Amino acid sequence: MSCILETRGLYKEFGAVTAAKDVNVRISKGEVVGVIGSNGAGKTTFINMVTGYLKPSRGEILFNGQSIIGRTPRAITRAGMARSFQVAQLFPELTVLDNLLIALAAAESPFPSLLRPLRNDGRIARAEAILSEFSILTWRDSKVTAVPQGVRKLIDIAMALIGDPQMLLLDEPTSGVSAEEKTQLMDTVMQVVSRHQVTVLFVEHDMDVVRRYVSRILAFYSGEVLADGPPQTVLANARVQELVTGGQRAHKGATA
Amino acid sequence: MRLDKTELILLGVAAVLAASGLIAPQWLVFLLTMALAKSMVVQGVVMQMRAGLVTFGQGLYFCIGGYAVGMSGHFLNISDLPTLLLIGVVAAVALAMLLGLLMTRYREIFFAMLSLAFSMILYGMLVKSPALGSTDGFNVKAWTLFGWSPAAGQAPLALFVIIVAVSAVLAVLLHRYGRSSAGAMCEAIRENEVRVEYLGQSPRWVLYMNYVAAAGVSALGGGFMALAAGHIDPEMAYWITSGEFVFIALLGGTAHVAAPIIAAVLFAVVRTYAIELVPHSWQMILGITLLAIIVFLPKGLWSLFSGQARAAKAVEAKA
Amino acid sequence: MNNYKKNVPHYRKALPLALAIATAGMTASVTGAAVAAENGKFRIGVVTFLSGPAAGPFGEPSANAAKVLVDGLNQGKLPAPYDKLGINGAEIEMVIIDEAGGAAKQVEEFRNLVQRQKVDAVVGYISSGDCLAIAPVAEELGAMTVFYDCGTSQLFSEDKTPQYVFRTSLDAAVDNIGAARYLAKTRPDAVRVGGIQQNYAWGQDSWSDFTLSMAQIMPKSEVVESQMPKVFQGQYGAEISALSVKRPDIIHSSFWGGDMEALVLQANSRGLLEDATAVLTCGESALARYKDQAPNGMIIGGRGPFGAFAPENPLNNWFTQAYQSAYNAAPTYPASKMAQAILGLKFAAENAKAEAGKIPAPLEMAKALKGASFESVSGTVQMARAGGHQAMQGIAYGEYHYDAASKKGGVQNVIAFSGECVTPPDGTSAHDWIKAGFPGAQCN
Amino acid sequence: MLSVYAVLIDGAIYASWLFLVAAGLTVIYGVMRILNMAHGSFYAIGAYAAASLVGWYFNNGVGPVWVGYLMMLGCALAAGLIVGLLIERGLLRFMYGRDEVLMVIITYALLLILEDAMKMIWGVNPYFAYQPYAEMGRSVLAGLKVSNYDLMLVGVSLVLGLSLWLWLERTNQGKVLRAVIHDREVAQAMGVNVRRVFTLVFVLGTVLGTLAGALTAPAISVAPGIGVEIIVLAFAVVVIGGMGSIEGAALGALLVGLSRAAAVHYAPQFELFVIYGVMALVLAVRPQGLFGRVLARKI
Repeated sequence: MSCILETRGLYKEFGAVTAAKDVNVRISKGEVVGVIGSNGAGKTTFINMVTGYLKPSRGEILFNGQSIIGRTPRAITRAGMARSFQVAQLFPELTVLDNLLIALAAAESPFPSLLRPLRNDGRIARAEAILSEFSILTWRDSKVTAVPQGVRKLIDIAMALIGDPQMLLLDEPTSGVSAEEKTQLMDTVMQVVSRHQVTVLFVEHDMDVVRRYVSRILAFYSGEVLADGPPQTVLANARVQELVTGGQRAHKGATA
Repeated sequence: MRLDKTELILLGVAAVLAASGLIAPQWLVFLLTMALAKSMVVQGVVMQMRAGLVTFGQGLYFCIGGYAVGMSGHFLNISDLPTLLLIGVVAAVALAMLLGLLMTRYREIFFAMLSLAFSMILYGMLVKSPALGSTDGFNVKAWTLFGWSPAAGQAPLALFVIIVAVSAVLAVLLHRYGRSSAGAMCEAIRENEVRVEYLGQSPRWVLYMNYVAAAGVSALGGGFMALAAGHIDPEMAYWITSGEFVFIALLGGTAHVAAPIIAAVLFAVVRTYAIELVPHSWQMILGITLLAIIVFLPKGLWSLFSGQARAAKAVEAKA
Repeated sequence: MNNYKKNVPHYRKALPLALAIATAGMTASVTGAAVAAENGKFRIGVVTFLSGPAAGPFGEPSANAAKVLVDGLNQGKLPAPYDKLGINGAEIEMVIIDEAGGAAKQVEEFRNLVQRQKVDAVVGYISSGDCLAIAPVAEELGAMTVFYDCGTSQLFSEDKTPQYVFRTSLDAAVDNIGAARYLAKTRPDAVRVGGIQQNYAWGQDSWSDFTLSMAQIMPKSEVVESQMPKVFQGQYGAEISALSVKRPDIIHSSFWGGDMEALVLQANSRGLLEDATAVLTCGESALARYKDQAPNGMIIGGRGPFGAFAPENPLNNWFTQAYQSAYNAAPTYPASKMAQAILGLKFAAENAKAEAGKIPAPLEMAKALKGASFESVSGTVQMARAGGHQAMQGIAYGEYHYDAASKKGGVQNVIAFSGECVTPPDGTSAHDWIKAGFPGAQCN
Repeated sequence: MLSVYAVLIDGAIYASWLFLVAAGLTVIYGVMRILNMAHGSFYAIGAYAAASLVGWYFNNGVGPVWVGYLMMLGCALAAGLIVGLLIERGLLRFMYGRDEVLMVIITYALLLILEDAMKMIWGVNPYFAYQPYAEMGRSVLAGLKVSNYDLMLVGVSLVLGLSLWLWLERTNQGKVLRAVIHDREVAQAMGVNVRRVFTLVFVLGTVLGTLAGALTAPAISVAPGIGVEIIVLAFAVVVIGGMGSIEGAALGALLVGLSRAAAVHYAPQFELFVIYGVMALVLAVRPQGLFGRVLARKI
């Protein structure tokens, strides 16, 4: 399978702190990759660099074989890489439907129409379809502020997905959601995502969730990729167990 | 072009209003003309408010529109009303295309302050121009319409009918703009700019377009103001004038395209009676009104009407 | 289409409701308005600054003077020829309006005065911009209008064939021609001239009139410094330094109000006014307030024969006394000018050949005032310029003198110049007249 | 050469006055994120209070002059405390958490109300309390006659600026304040009584405003509208320096003061634009102002 995303020798320094250190990753089309790591391990930094929010200090990022270093998040999104956020990034004073319609209109054209209405039958049909896929159509006309946290996470993902991206980056899709809801939420998300045949990379803390859905795991520690491979291999890795999944937060002896 | 219900109501009200101009007292006709001219500037403020930006310098474009009309009459001997207004709008749009490049980099208080600075620079330049009458300004020449000039004493009424018609068309256009993708995108930027960027849309481009369009609309108001009052002065660009537009914008709220118009009319009525009844403390009345609106009607006067409509709906549902 | 019709936003219903309420409000305001009018009284709209920086020095004395005069007239207390009750026997009613807010707003309020309040005449306006904007509207509406203070030379060059618009105050050019003439008489050896003006039309015009006049009247003088600070700035430290550095003999200023007082205080305490003589064209308006903070010998004017420069006559004696007893202060020049405008209006109404007790039509009043001469607190006023619509009067300058014993300031060495000496003839702009060397001027 | 010295002296005097006027504005904005349009009214209230009381004292009494100076300070303090507490306790505390721009408009409404309220209390006639200014006499600096009162203002401004800075940087209270400035929520979580801090800071800002007015009053004629005139000036200084920064306000004041003095001496026709020119220039290069911090949004 062809490679969709590749990073070569990616570094990111914030003053004295190194948030990314020689990150080399290749992701193929259609893969579902889980990213794990403790807080501050560099997971979100990685996503932020790949989506153009942060500029790497050094290194190269290729999307579909083209360098996207220095491109804006907007350009990268238009190239086909969408993302969701750790804290759902929505338009709180608007309705759920409008949130999706805006996402759709944005995906359709970089120059929004001045006089043609946002709401047209075609767009509404697509928005409703995706809301049904996520089983949240009942919230269609509610303001986002009136919607529970779990649903917001789904809207966030639906907005990323409605523009038909080739690759979807999900930053902790289950954070802020209660433990009982997590599995159900991830089930929904992964079902929809697989139906849309999009390459997925997601960040997750819960190992059970990760194990359930991914074909491959990237384990981050202190800005470095500690291990990369199928779940059983990575999770069996002694250093991953010590530094990531074991819950030990010991920093001594860390490979700095 | 199909019109929806709101648009039909707007056009209908405009027709009634224009007709009632024939029987209304002349002072009221004039007051409404001025209020409608102002409401156009307020529309420009509201357009930006919907995108989350509060401008304390919309007087800049108001003034450009007014001076373009006045100067074209004096120096180019143009008296045709549409041409005059068009010159004003074009001048404002040209300036906005330039300033917009800078302005769209700023948000919140910085946007407010920078917009204020630019309008004050224009104010300073006009004050320094004796050829344009400095602070005294100058009188605007009488207008004609496609070669027809109104009979003596009929100009205010004729202008009223014209401004009502233009306001109605503008309201329909702005109504559509508010519901268009671009209009929705403005609200989205106000709500969450980062997300808009991550949807592949350029917030700066949307804001730029919105800024330029708002400038054009405001300049139209300035042009009408110049024709109606027959006089222009640099006060139009002074920050207190811009503050008044923000005041009216808040008074109406951003919920509906008719809100700025109703607010502008109400403001004019309240002010003219406040000046007459309490000539020494009308500012205080305005201040208290403004505070009361912020405290009790944070979404503007419009929330009063829509709130009632909602209550009425609830009663209907129960029955 | 069907999909979102269910979700019609609630404001759809709000629009007709909102419009209905707005319309109802408008109707109410229309019907409520005309009540006061048509009650047989002579209604005068008085417009002057009630708020902002011009309210204290100009607006308040003007409004006070209007009240004193209207009360006096209604009670028939004025000396002849103004001893008839009210105006032409009709009681006077005054509607007072704040001039603040700019010309566009004033045009609106003027229309309200004439068309809603149905006033029979409007007296007012300090700001030149307001006068310029009001004049065409007054002509359009056919409303008798008397400007009492604004000084722009543009007024009657814009309103070329005035019918209803009169000005009983003097063109600002007169102030500065008079100032130059006074200097020529009292400071013939002065050479170095500096100026400080507020940076707006008034200051700019004053300075150009003054420097042009000086070039004619005192050709040896040279302008060494011109400062134009922002109006209402209040702090003039840097400007005073810049003037000091140039060591002028004369410092001309058209400052007024708080700015003028602050300038005098700051310049005096920094020694500038010891080395140079200040000429303040509006200086009289703060006569009672300088105390020992202004040097003796400072030249001040009152924009005509007003205030402290007003002559002794029965009218002025009555006015000064009535004003003094009502407000515990002597009337300053804005007060005298307001009185003059109202007297001019009374003269016009009573010579319009209307029946006693009746209110004459505006055109009748205008015809009566056009080119007339009437008695005023400042002596005889001739409406001798701009086709009989612009007053011509002399102007006086004098030197400030503070009497430490009585703690009162006064004027000394007053020199008055006749109207013919300082007023450009009809058809000639002030600038052209000055540049041509004042052809036809008759000076005493 | 004389005019170079004059520019420096005039610039320093004007800058110190600007700093006095802007200090309260920047303190309030820094901590409370309120761009206070009514600051000009506080200035005017201080000026009116001082001018009316000091004028009364000198016109009626034969008391010693130094009492007049004390009265000026007393007036500023009393007026600031009363007005500040009234507005903060009576109005603003119900508004915290609202949008920053909405707060601007609330204070704009306050400005309209206060302008007329002042007119009701003090009338429209100017107050002229020149004695404290005139009594101090003048000195000759580099050939230029300078008012001692103005020189004193430079001193007051320096002392005030330094003590504000020391208070913020070197005391425990200052630490608490900086914590609030840095992150309001975290400070609250750490047990800081943010509401009390707000009351304290608002009253401090108000007192700084009235103090500026009281100190200016003897040199000017106190009349309606003086407050409105200085708002834009103070805004410009604060925006140039970086909103909420004391050292920024000082530098902004110095920049504007010197540019303005230079313009007055060398190019009087540009004096009107200096302030906005400097502001537009600084903002174009450093949008957050000279000492402003850029806040990145966390995603």
